[in-house]
Amino acid sequence: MEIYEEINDGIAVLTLEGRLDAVSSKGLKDAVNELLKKEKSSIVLNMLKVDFIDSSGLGSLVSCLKTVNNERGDIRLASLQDQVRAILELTRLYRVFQIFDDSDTAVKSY
Amino acid sequence: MEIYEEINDGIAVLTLEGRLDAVSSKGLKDAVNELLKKEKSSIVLNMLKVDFIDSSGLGSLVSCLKTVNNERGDIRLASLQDQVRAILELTRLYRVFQIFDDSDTAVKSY
Amino acid sequence: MKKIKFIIKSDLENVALAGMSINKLCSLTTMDDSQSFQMELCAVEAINNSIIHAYNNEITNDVEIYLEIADKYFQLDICDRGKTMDKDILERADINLLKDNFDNPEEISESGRGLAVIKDVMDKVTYKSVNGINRLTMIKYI
Amino acid sequence: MKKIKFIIKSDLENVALAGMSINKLCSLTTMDDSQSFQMELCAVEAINNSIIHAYNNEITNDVEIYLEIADKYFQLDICDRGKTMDKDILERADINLLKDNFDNPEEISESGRGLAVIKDVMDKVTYKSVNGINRLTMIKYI
Ligand SMILES: Nc1ncnc2c1ncn2[C@@H]1O[C@H](COP(=O)(O)OP(=O)(O)O)[C@@H](O)[C@H]1O
Ligand SMILES: Nc1ncnc2c1ncn2[C@@H]1O[C@H](COP(=O)(O)OP(=O)(O)O)[C@@H](O)[C@H]1O
Repeated sequence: MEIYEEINDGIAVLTLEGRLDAVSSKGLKDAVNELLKKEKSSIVLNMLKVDFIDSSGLGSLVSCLKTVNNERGDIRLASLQDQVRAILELTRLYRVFQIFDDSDTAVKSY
Repeated sequence: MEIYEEINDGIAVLTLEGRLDAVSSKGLKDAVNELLKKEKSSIVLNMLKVDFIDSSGLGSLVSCLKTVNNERGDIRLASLQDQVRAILELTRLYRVFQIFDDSDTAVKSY
Repeated sequence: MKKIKFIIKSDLENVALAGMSINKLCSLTTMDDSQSFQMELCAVEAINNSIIHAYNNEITNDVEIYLEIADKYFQLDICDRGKTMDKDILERADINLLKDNFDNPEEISESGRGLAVIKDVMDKVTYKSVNGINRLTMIKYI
Repeated sequence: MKKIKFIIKSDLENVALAGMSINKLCSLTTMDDSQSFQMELCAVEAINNSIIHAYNNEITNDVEIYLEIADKYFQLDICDRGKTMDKDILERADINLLKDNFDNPEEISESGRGLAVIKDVMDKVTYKSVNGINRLTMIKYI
């Protein structure tokens, strides 16, 4: 998976591309930890180009959420592909994440 | 592969869908032979939905061409996908077939 | 009926190769993109489990994946020769019983969803261990 | 480096399964759709040859396909245990030497293009038979 970092209106946006799975989940956690070091704890994940997610990927999202919550921040998800959204629904995890149609709306929600 | 038969301005159009390979090449020859039995030897193959062709598929095209030529007919190809066209070019077989951008133009060429 | 077998070394890097292939081969059936994604997901969950739990992440072992595409069903068998899973774990796995407290993110688990997802998506899931070969069989009727 | 092995029974019905998988897995490289199609084509040609020529269309044998995706190359090995091919055939195969007389369709061959296409598309093609296992190795540098 590729991860691109960008600051938008003071909010950190991580744009993810590819598969969020057992191979890439550590990379996501690392990227979020890097943001926290820079005191960026209000984070948006732009998932428009995430075309696969498995339970390890979901686990990494939960893990990141816990980490940023501890710093009084949040992780908000944007632009989920239908099938990725379906897995969040299947596992009820959509209940713990704020999910937005696009990255800009997610940024503005902060 | 699916093969659909249709008569358009008196010309027989076979619309092919799927893979033209070692499995399906006999089906194409059979369909052409059926047309010859009905004295339809001016034939257009609409290949818009042929997404794979291999050398057995090419062989079946050549075989059909020979068969209809013997009945003073012709096989004209229409709507080739880029990659299918590329294989006809690689093997120089585009030289023996009249190839048209779409099925209607191929029909009108008779 | 069409059949193919995939073999990968038990390295997580290889799992996507099998998963993507299986997704693509769903296009030979009447399954739509969403169902194909789910077949890939179940394959990946099961292969990950073999690598992580049965083989303890040692990358030198084989995971074998049998795919069978028939008119009426789509079958995946995931086989390993590692640690055998306690059958109760599979029986108990249930998407409706995941003990997540959604009001408190701290209490939400980071793992433990794989088998529950597989059982929810698939129509029939069985696990057998014969002669040291562990086999998770997943069937989807189409 | 990523690796996967496919095994199919020597039934032409199964060839598309390997071919489509290989095409899909090209998306893990920088290859475009047209190059991916060509990798599928070469795989299919070689597997067809093993089934038709090495196994004489008997459907009970195995064809093994090894796929290796590295940063700089894409490698396919097609293995059978059937009749060994005369190495000269591969050496002589050449897309520029196909003896078709395009002025007379009657003289155009209906077969005999597979190996020439493979050699044209791939960067390196070798054939070896060791201990009864015939192996066609095809490499594309990327
Ligand atoms: N193939 C397997 N071999 C051995 N144990 C397994 C296997 N699959 C699952 N398990 C056990 O079942 C548990 C639940 O698996 P699962 O629901 O996939 O969640 P997770 O893998 O995230 O823990 C695992 O933690 C492991 O103890
Ligand atoms: N895997 C193989 N095993 C044995 N003989 C083979 C094999 N592949 C090719 N051959 C021989 O080489 C010839 C040329 O093969 P090819 O160029 O693929 O064209 P075709 O298969 O259409 O004849 C075949 O007719 C066959 O005699």
